[in-house]
Amino acid sequence: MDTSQLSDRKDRTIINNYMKSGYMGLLLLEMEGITSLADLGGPEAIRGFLPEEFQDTFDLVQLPLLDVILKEKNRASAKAVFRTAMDYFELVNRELEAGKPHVQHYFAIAPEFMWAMDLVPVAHEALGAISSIFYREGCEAGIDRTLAEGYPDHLCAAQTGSVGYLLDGLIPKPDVLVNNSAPCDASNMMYEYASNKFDIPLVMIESPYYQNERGWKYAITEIKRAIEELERITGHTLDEDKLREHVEHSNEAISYFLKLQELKRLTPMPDTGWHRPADTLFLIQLGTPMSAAYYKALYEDAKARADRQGSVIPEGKKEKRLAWGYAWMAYDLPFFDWLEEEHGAVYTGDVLTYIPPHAGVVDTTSVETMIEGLAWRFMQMPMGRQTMGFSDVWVNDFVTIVKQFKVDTLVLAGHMACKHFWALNKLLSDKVKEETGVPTLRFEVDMFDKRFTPGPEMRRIMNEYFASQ
Amino acid sequence: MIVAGCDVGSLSGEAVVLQDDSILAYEIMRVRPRPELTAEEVTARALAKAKLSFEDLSYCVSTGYGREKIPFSNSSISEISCHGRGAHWVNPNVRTVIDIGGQDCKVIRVDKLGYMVDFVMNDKCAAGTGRFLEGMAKVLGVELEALGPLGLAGASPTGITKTCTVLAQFDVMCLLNDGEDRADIAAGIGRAMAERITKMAKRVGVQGEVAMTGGVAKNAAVVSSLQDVLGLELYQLESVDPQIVGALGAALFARERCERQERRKAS
Amino acid sequence: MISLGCDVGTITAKTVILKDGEIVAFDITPNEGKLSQAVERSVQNALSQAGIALEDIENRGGTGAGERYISFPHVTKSTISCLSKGVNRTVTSARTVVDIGGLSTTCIHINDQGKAMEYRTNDRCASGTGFFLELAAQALELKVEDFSRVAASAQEKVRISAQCAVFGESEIVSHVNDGVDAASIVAGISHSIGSGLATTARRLGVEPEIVATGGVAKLAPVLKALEEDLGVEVQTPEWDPQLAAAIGAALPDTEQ
Amino acid sequence: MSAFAELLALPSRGENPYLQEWKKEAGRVVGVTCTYAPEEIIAASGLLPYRMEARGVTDTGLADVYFHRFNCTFPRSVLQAGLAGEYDFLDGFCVLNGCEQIRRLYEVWEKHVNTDYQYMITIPHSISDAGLAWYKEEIFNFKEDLGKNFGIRCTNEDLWKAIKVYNESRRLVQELYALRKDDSVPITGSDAARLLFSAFIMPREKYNALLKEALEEIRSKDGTDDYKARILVGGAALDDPQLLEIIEGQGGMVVTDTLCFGSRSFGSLIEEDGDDPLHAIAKHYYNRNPCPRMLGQFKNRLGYTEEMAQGARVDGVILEKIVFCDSHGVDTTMLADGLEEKGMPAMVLEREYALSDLGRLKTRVEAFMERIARG
Repeated sequence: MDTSQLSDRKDRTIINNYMKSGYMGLLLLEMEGITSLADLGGPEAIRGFLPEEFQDTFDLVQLPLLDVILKEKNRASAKAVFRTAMDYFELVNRELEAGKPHVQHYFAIAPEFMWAMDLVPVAHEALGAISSIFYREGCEAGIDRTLAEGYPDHLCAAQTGSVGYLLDGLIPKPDVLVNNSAPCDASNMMYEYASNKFDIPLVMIESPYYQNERGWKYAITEIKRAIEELERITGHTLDEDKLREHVEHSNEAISYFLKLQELKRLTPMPDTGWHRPADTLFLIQLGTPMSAAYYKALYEDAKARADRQGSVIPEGKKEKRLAWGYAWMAYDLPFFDWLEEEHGAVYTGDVLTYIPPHAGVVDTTSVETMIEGLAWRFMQMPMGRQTMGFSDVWVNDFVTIVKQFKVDTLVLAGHMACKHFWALNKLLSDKVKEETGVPTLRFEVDMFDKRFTPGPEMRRIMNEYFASQ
Repeated sequence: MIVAGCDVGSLSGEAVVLQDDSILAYEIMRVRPRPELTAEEVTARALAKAKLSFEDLSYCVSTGYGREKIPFSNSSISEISCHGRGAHWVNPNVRTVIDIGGQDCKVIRVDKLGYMVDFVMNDKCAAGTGRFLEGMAKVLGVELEALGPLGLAGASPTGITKTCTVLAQFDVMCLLNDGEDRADIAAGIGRAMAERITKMAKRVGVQGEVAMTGGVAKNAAVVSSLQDVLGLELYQLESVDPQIVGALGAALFARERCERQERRKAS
Repeated sequence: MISLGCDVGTITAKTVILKDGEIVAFDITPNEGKLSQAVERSVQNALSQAGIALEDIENRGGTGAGERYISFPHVTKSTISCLSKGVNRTVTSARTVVDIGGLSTTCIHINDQGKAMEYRTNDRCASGTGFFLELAAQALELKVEDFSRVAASAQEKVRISAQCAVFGESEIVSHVNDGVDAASIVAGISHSIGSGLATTARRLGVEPEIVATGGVAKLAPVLKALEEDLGVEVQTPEWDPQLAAAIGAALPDTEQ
Repeated sequence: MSAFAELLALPSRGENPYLQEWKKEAGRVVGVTCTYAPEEIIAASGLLPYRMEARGVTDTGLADVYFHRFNCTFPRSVLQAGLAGEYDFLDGFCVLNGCEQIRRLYEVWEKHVNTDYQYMITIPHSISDAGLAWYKEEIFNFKEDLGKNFGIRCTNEDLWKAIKVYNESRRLVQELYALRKDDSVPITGSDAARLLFSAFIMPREKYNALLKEALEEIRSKDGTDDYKARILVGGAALDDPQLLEIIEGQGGMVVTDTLCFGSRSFGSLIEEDGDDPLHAIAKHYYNRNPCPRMLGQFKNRLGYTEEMAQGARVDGVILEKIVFCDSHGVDTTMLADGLEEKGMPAMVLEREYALSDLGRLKTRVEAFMERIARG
């Protein structure tokens, strides 16, 4: 990466960090024959090896994460994760520098139509959440900034982190906000706040409340309405060929996503666990070439391992199959690798990285068919899908995951801010117990803030659990 | 004119006897099971110090947790107003007052006359209050007063992750056992407090000079890390014990109300 | 065969010595100062009671939040397994274990072998825990042991609503200030803890027999509140309920 | 007992005499969770709409089995009442997605309380023609489904009649608010809240008759101007007048509000003629002064609060919210900042549905009163 491309604008700080972190990760991964930081004489030595302009980035990044990605079994997925971070945010930066209107949108909205309007859509939540994945201090500065404005600590850090960055001017102020009325009040209210605080127009795409024909029709009209409003606000119009181009990217991405999902049924589990949070977060790039490349790389890594009957856990350990019913913890990716190494516990699936096969491929015949397809897919996107309607969708997804992925234990690491989940957690675990007999382990986390349930505490909880088995 | 202010909190009670614009005497004591007993005793002691008795008082305002149960007080005022007023009397440039009591943590903004214009107070849980420090001091096996100096000696503050006042105590026990330096732990405790307080301070908006009142203001570790985190100098109430500021504020209100009464009588 | 179990909790360290499965000695020592010293004291007390030397005990198990402060060689066991096995040892018909520890409340489903099938713990907040009882006792200038006696004379029970243990304490103080008699307050505290425990149990599902363990299980009014709330009988082991995990730790067949 | 006294003291749920009478005459009752529920449709169908409340519920042990401590205590308390059998008198339960936590009552209620008939009405989170069309279709489907389930027919005439009845109480309540505008206030905020609370738990015709009488009595009272400050209360649904009593105990006089079951339920009328009563109803509820759950509407909410504040010449605004309510948790802070910017003192007050830790609440309120009403 040519660091001269980095914008020196303050509001690009976070985006630049992501680009540089991606590049730095790749540098490490390309160093031949090292499988841990120790191999090169420890962190200080490695910092020394890095070009000077990446040393500050090195200081930001979680060291345990670097040790995890250097492991042989994780390298391929690691390359995918870090390359994506670099390429995607480089693309975003380039488009922003070109002065195109910038949209920050709720992460589970199919962004293809916004690219097709020659806008620069970025998932608002991701701008904070990715810090939580990469950095020692996560997005805590952003969270604390928002709370210091007097907003409650029970909001979702997915928004409070990014809004804090917005308040500190560390991410670009969007020209438009686009929000999906599902999933929750916490996210909705942060969009309402940002829209008023910075006087940014807010475009709503209402989720239908029913997974049926009527709901689908409604979703279609809502996406069309959003397009009209965006046209009115930005003066940009939708281009059919561009839309087709971006939908083809996301079709490819989703088809790899689904093929990877199929592989997760296999024992031994062919896919490593550490990158799963990124799998959800990187849905934000649907419609860009990067997303297709990302899921393709993950699929091929898992496929290769499956073909040779390979496993992601140490020799001689018995594979225990966990499903992360509600959520993953973005702030501690090494935790999922630790589970594999320490307990032979593999990551099968979770509702946030689960997309039903019928979300499927969008028909690119015409604008009409594409919008219909995107509307349908929008209804099947994680989180929105589970929370928009009645709980049966959510419950059935749980049961499907537990059955299809042959799960031994359903871990409900409930996200503190998710009032939906906490209202339904017993119905969900009871139903799973009733349908599959699989037991549930439940504890409280904040998906993006390590201070709530720190890594050592999670490890203690899991040790206790496995010791009792 | 001689007036008194009496502040009965959840951990300690204070009384201040005021003549015109000067403090004649004050007293601090650990609470008795009932607020009226605490008030009675602490005020009597303060009066005795000034060689006075209840009869000499023209007016008395009570404040704090048990303010409404004090038989001999003429009226009561919330501790929030009193801390603001008291701190402002000590230093008229003070516009922001941080008061940390037994279970409460308040940040108060006052106007140029010392009247409270805005405040925030901790909700839901007691993390970052006097109780927190008490428990920690107990675990560290030092007097509450000794916790501050100990913390100042700490070079690298230990991270105290658990926010819950109670749960954190066991963590600290373990840290101790793992041979963690006691000074560093004490410093970490101060740091943890400071971070909680800072969030609240930012909410009301820090203005003018900032004074810290209440017993915790005597904890040097908390004060110094609070200065770090807030990034400003706290005004030190040298001339007055930070713990009596609530009672002092109450006494100032007592004077004001007494004067008003007399004016009414006159007219 | 002689075995020793040590459960280092958040408030007390407990040691049990079993001879052919029977308790021949036990000790409960509060954690003051260094944890390792509390453990040391507790183990020594138990050993001298039993009149036996540590070296002569082949089976030694340790468990609890502070287990790592047991200095001598021992087998580390999970608290969940220890509670399950410990209870199963004396109440084989037990299927649900409710335990209130110093800083946590736990509910476990166990099978007839004393294996933990599924469990729930609330360990993020000290409300309704043993520690809250300690704070409450201080506020009332009582000993926790006195609660049963005091509550017996209660005419009514006051509502204790605060979520936070420390606010709970201040709530109690304000009741005292309002001149409410200690009996009604203790009854209120017992009720809030008992029904809190019932809720924890219901979250998992209540399967009889139910056995209560932990220091709180010594408090009749809490157990009464728990039984009334669940509408089923709640048993306690014939030995000190606080020893459940230590006994489990002493049993050689407890999962490691 | 005077109509005024009766409305003040009207007990809720099982103890409620009007409810008992209604049931005795084989009347059927449908519970509603939210002010976006079109009560007119239920009433026009010959059913009694009953507002789901949990007055007097202090312990939530049964509900906490399903709803976690991170959930708002309002739905938890309502669920508690349901699980304790206090809502067994319901023949139907209509849930709205007013907020996600109330909305989530639907599933738990269905499984563990099981009222014979349950229905979900959804309303979009933003205001648009498409949204209005969706909501109208929703309430139409509700009307049809009610008819099917209870074997009743609800004609346009029935709807127009119900609209007139409900508008009548809107007019009467507006008179009540008007009476509180002068310096001399004839009724405390806590009593006014009690009067309004009764509207949602008894047949509306009967309520209107009683309220008319009560208004006469209130007019005949000589009011008081012995208070330190005039207060507007806004924020989350408030069923416990005790909070208002605390404010008034500290020398405040609550003279108006922006609460959903307060001024927002009575502030505007439904068109009484036209050819499509359902459209009139849909338009009214959908476009009414919005709850924070309606996005892109903050400026309207702030404007409405200022308007009410000026109308009643208040000295300060108290915005109360229930712990773990995200909508009001954010909105109250935004409103407080907005009001303070314009020089209107405002305080956010956090509480549980059933008030607890009164000492701390009182200290906050007292300090706020000291701030706005010096001396």
